[in-house]
Amino acid sequence: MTEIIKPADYKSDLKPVWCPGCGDFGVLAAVTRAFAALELEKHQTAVISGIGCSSRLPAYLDTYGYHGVHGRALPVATGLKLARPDLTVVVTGGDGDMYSIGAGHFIHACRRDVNMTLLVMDNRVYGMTKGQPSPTTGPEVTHPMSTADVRARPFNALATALVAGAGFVARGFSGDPDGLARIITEAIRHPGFAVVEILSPCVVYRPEQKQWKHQVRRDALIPAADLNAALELAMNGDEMATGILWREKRERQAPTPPTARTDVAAIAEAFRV
Amino acid sequence: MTEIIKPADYKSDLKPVWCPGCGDFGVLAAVTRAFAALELEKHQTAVISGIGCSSRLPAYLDTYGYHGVHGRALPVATGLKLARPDLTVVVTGGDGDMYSIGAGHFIHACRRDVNMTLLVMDNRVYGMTKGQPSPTTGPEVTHPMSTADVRARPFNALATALVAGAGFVARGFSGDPDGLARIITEAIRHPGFAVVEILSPCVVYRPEQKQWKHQVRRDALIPAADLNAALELAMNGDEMATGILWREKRERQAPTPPTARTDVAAIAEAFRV
Amino acid sequence: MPGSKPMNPAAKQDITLVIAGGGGAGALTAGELLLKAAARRGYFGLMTRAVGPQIRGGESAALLRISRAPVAAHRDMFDVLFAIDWTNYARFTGEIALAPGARVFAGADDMPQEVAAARPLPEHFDFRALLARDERPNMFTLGFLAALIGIEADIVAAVIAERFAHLGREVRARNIRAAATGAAQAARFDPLLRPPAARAPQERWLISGNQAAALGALAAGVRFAAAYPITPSSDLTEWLGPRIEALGGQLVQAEDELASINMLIGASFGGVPALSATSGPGLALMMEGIGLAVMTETPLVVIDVQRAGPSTGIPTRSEQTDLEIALYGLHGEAPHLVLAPMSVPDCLFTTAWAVELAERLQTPAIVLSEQRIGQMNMILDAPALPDMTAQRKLAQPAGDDPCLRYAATADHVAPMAIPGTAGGMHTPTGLEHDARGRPSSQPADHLAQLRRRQEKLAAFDYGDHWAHMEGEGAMALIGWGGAAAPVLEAARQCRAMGVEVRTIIPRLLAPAQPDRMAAALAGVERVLVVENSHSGQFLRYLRAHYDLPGEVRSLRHAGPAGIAAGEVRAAIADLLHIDDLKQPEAVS
Amino acid sequence: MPGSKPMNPAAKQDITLVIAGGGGAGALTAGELLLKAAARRGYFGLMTRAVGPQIRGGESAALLRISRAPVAAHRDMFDVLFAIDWTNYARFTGEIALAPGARVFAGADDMPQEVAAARPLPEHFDFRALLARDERPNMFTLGFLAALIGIEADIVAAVIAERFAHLGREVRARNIRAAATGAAQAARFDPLLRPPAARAPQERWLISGNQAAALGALAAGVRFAAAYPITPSSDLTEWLGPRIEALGGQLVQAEDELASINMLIGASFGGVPALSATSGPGLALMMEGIGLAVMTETPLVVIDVQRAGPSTGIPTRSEQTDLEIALYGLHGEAPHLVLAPMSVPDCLFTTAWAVELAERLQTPAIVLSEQRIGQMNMILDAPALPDMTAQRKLAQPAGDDPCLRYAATADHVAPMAIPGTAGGMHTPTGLEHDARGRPSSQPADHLAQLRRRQEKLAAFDYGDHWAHMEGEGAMALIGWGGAAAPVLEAARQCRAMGVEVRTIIPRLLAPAQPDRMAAALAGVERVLVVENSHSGQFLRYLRAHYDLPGEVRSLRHAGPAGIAAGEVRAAIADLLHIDDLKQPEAVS
Ligand SMILES: Cc1ncc(C[n+]2csc(CCOP(=O)(O)OP(=O)(O)O)c2C)c(N)n1
Ligand SMILES: Cc1ncc(C[n+]2csc(CCOP(=O)(O)OP(=O)(O)O)c2C)c(N)n1
Ligand code: SF4
Ligand code: SF4
Ligand SMILES: [Mg+2]
Ligand SMILES: [Mg+2]
Repeated sequence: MTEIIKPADYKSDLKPVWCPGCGDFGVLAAVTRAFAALELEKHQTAVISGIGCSSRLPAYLDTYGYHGVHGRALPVATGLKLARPDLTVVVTGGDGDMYSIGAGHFIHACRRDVNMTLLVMDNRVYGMTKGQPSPTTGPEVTHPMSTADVRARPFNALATALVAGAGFVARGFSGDPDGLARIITEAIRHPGFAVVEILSPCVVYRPEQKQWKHQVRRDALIPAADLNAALELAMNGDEMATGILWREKRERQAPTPPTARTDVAAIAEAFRV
Repeated sequence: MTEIIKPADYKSDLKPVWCPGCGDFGVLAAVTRAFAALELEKHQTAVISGIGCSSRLPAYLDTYGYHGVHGRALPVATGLKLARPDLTVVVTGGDGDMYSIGAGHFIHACRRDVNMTLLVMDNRVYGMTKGQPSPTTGPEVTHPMSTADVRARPFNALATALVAGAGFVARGFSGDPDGLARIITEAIRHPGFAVVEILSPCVVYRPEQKQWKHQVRRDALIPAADLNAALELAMNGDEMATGILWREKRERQAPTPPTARTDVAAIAEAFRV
Repeated sequence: MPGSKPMNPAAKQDITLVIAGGGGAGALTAGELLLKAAARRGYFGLMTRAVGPQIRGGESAALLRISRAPVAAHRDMFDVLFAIDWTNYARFTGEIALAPGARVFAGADDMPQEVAAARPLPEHFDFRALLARDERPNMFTLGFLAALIGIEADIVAAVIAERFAHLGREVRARNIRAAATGAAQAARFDPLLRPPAARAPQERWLISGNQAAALGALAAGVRFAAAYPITPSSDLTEWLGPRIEALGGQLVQAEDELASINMLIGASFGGVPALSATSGPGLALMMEGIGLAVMTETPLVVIDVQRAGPSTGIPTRSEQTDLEIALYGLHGEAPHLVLAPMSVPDCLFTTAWAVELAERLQTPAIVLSEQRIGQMNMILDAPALPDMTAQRKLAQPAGDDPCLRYAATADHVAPMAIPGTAGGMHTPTGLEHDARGRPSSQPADHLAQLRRRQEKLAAFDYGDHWAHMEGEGAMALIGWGGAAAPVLEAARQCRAMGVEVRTIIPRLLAPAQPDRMAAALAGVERVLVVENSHSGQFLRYLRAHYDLPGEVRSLRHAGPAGIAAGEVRAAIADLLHIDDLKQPEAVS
Repeated sequence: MPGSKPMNPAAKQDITLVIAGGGGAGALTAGELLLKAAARRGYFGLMTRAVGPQIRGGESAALLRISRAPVAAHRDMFDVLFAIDWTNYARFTGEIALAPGARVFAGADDMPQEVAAARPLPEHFDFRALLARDERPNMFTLGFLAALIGIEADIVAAVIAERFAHLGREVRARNIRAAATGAAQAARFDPLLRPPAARAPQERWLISGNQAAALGALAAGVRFAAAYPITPSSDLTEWLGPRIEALGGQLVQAEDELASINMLIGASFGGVPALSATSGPGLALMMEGIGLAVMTETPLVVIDVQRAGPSTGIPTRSEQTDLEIALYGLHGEAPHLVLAPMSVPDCLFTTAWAVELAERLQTPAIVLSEQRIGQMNMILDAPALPDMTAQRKLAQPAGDDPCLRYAATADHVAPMAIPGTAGGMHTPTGLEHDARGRPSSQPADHLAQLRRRQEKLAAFDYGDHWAHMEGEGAMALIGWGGAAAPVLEAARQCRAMGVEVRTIIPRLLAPAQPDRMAAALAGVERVLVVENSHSGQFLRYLRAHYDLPGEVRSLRHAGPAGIAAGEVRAAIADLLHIDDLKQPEAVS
């Protein structure tokens, strides 16, 4: 293509169901900017999600998308990318989708290291189901959904991704779509599984998150020298710092697309007595 | 009770289905020794498991037990302990049960920090289903069950438990039942969620694990000074070192058992127009 | 017929209203407060809501029926529509039917085509102009409609004050003012309803199906709950949370439905009656755990507040299409209980009964509620709390004999030792097992336990609660759950017109009750099966388990609109060749 | 009758044998090699295995039938038992029936009571004494039995050499020596079977049901698989792995079944036909994902190799009790395909057909196999590879029109654009949607899509493959899957005795085929429904979907023993009042 590709070209004609002011609009903007920066071909790109406000994102893009069931976006994306290594595969979802019901898949996706990019829109709440706590909600929040005498520690997405083996780990902010677009661009370029945790306010059920725009420290994260350093920062660092925390240096061959070495008739021969 | 309690008192009359030489026999021995050391009352103790060779353990004890479905022992145990805080609750399972299908529950149990003890019998293989790789199997093992061009990184149980928030993290070896019994004893004493990863050889599908007895470095782990140190050791440390890696110092009140402040009729009053 | 007089002979007894509006218009709040005010005034009534997929904003409508006599469901058509605005009103096409000559109150005359098509009596007035900038139009609507049905200003002011108690004096006063402005405007119109003589609220309740179900569970002894949020069951769980805690119990928000069902198993194994609420996708994830509860004979109750499927479907809308997964969705031979409440108040009874049966029979029970019932708010005569309580057959171990957890007994239910019981130690397992619970792959053990697990349910005497029945005659209407209301309403209308029909509403769906059903159907020559499903799940269920006599017809369709009493009457008319029954809206 | 002559008039044509032994005795290996040697010799035959719950050790038995003519199932009783030892043999009670006068070869005379009760002809000889210390008794058994059925030493030596190729010359020689010692001992006994004239192996296959299913999937074009290990499906997956890779495809071991089903969805959305294999507990976890595939119209195939349930049940044993979860286990209205192979070779066809239908109709297909078929090894005439291949209706987008992924079409199947297709961009969703795939909660869209998803399956012409039918007459036997073999065998026996019966074995279980079934049942006055379940799942299914004429009887029981042809004959005898049919083992 010789025409200049604009972010808007990646938008579908569907109007988002998001509430006015929702952080997810910023993520949508950043995604289209990253796609434009990478000049991705729309029909060679697939964006996969689960269920949640954040998981509505794929339908607002004019690429291929798949809006599956709650918590299972990563397996769908894994199947797609393995079967179709020629595609650029991006996964989006929320903190409930990826860290609660999907926590197992999150870990196994990091371990498996299939070449795709995960964008988690973390608002520390279940937006779509109207305000229940999520794994990233702090213990200070009480809610009628849970009375048990348990004070769960918030889920540390960055540290968990590092420990599980993700080779690219970053944090972005929806209120900084340009910075976020740069991070997403790098994440997609990374030749392996990349995790981008995105602070994306839920203005309805966590109105205090409107303050995030004053609290976020942009580009405060720069790639750590080694995994231990990255991990220490993830464990003790500033939760409002954005940037790329970890980027594993490696030469990764594009996996050779599977090719047939035989045919079914030849395989069946083995059953002959 | 004034009689001396012997480990053998905790054994049921059921003969294990385990293969001769299986590491799980050593774990059974260690569990009974720990129970005896703690003088646990048999009817106040419950051992919960999922499915796998390792998950057969509860039935070999003369305590209460529950042998549930694959991967879900931690939720069963959580429900039991929350409903019945008076009981001592122990969970057993394998690396497949806890780290593959059960990985999500593993993380959330660490976060929730309910006062119970998890014993994972890690043989780096699916024993019961005859030899498939598990999350702790190294990438050097090939198996017809997986041909995809993915080389998953082994699951790091200790580091994951630390990141997720477990307050007690240790490693034991089934070939050292006394050392293991000491670790389990401490784990049960810990007033919160305790994770004990146990090297327990599968002599049939991983015969090379018979060598573990020469490789294990007993009591090489001593509680780290802080979480960062523990985590660094878990990430880069010797996989054959046993001992207690992390023990969070804290005063934890025994949670006050829930008590009724009202009755149903009073609650129903609120519906009156 | 534009210009003709008020539309419905019943209008003075009973009125149906829609309050609609787009994002932030507050239609639902207006509806809720109107219902509450009506209850205080001594009316009966109910309200359901229709909302779009948006979290905030988007289209929404409060659907109300207000009546001098108890009512259990909407009528087929609406008499009054108050459009705070017309945003996305078109999306309700097919769901909200206006009666011919319905009255439409709206602020502007851009009435959508499909509303105009119903030939209503539009009354446009620019009420926004009557309000101060900070007064809310939905409060105007509330005051206006309340006045039209004869509710006094003090009641309206009180419900507003209670609702906005947390927002300060200023807000409350402003809202009360807007309502008063509405009431003043109402004077321009004829009253819609004559209010009851007395304000007689004290023995009435205003409650939703989800609340009634949760209350029933508490009444029957549930003291542990675990759930994962999902529409339209979350409001049940969220109501339950603080109350179960106040009763000394607990609610855990689990990491997913696989965890919540297994937490229930743990708590119930520990002797504490346990419950979860979910909807279709969550139920699908629970099936493996429910099967484990069947095998280990661990009591528990799962309430499925059905929504439109398959898959994520339409999360906010009702349907009766989880019947088959509830009945048959477990692998292997896994007999269990399935029950369905037939109305808002019946949620109280049926859920309590489900807890009682699950505990007594040591098996899981699935309660099939549905969005239509669960999220319906209803005014009703205060019911008695069910006096059922969980009664589990507990073991009293004596001596050194090993615990025979799965022993054969006369009623096929074996005594259960719960942890803490000295001498009762055992290990339930999802593997097949012998009478002691030890894993066994021997055919004889398998058959003995399969038989016992089935027989304990089959042999139990469920009594008359198994179904709700009304009427006589050679024509039987069979419906369930949310389809009961239109079936019962249609049947009453038929009887009023001299046509005998009988209605059978099974409350206990599994185990099937062939003898009772045969008795209920004795003498029947024609059967009409009514359900809110596309493929006829209920019909298939009836055919599989029962012998349906004579001519059998199915009246069904899926989707949010549900079944209307008029459709049922029309189907009866067809079957019986009585054209009179077909008139659009019979007197109720 | 001790002392009487060989037990069965069929013995010279067809023999059934058990080789049993405890931990490490190698009974299964002996059985496998005997079957392979028999195949080389020109016999037909089959083998199943009965094993205890232990991973290694524990009791095990190879159950064989070897015959001069093709055979599809075991006979009801066994003619020969070779007990390498008697460890835990008692656990097979109720599963292995010895024919009266069966021959029992064993090393010691501690024959268990229940064996003695069958009044066999025991032959004790201390074969361990005949073997060198390092020679294995199971190789003796192999040589001994092979000789008794006329298999020459060179064949036995060859199969041993192939099997132990990886263990070195020494081991091979030792095993061949032990077999030769066995063969020498066999000379003391009368031969059990007269071998075919020719060694005619080249056009024969030796294959298991699980292998045949995997091969069928590959033949139909499956090139992506994801699975989680579970007995008894893992051997299917493990056979598939290296082969699918050699064909340019892939197999992933997923972290659980929730992941594997969703990986299939991803791969299939990417245009690659995809398959998984599992068993009951795994299927339960897949149901939510299968429902998503229904809603998004994503083709895929799941093979459920059924085992005894409920819950973990008896993982190594067979049953037909996942029928209802496969048919009805999805929430909402979720029409999909359910198929069942009726024999080992039929696994090849039915799985290929399932792939073809799933692709063509853009919907998930569940193939209900069972342990009895999946893990049966059978000698059969080499089948042709099915010439079906996945044919998906693909979109050819033209111009700038948005992709109408869910458009109405004549055959109700809408063209599918797969990623990579320029201009076909769209986002399938588990939410209800309009023709473009955009989320919609409007009743009209819901009804249109519900209808289309159902109609595309209902309107398709499945042809004659929907069922396997034999015979005529007013008496119909209906069975499915693994129950087909005893049904067909009993029917043939009846016909041989002059009693006309017809058999109907549906291969396509969903969507039901009411017209075809009605035609198949025309003129029938009595129906016998046969299944390996406790509660009658298949009977319920038939009643729900079909009109069964006349007198309907159910012959069923659950558990590993399965249904015997003799039981079927006895039930026919009862229904038809023909006592002759009841004789214990009719000529086959
Ligand atoms: C199996 C299942 N369980 C529960 C739900 C209900 N549900 C829909 S979205 C959601 C959580 C949304 O939270 P999150 O992933 O953080 O997304 P957000 O809306 O905050 O962007 C839940 C629990 C569901 N759709 N499916
Ligand atoms: C839902 C489900 N999926 C799969 C299985 C089959 N299965 C039984 S045990 C097991 C894994 C056992 O491995 P592990 O947990 O490591 O225990 P081990 O046998 O090695 O002690 C599997 C996959 C099952 N029982 N249930
Ligand atoms: S509820 Fe919260 S997360 Fe959802 S759209 Fe509204 S603001 Fe965004
Ligand atoms: S298979 Fe392995 S893990 Fe299982 S009992 Fe045998 S040795 Fe132990
Ligand atoms: Mg969120
Ligand atoms: Mg293991």
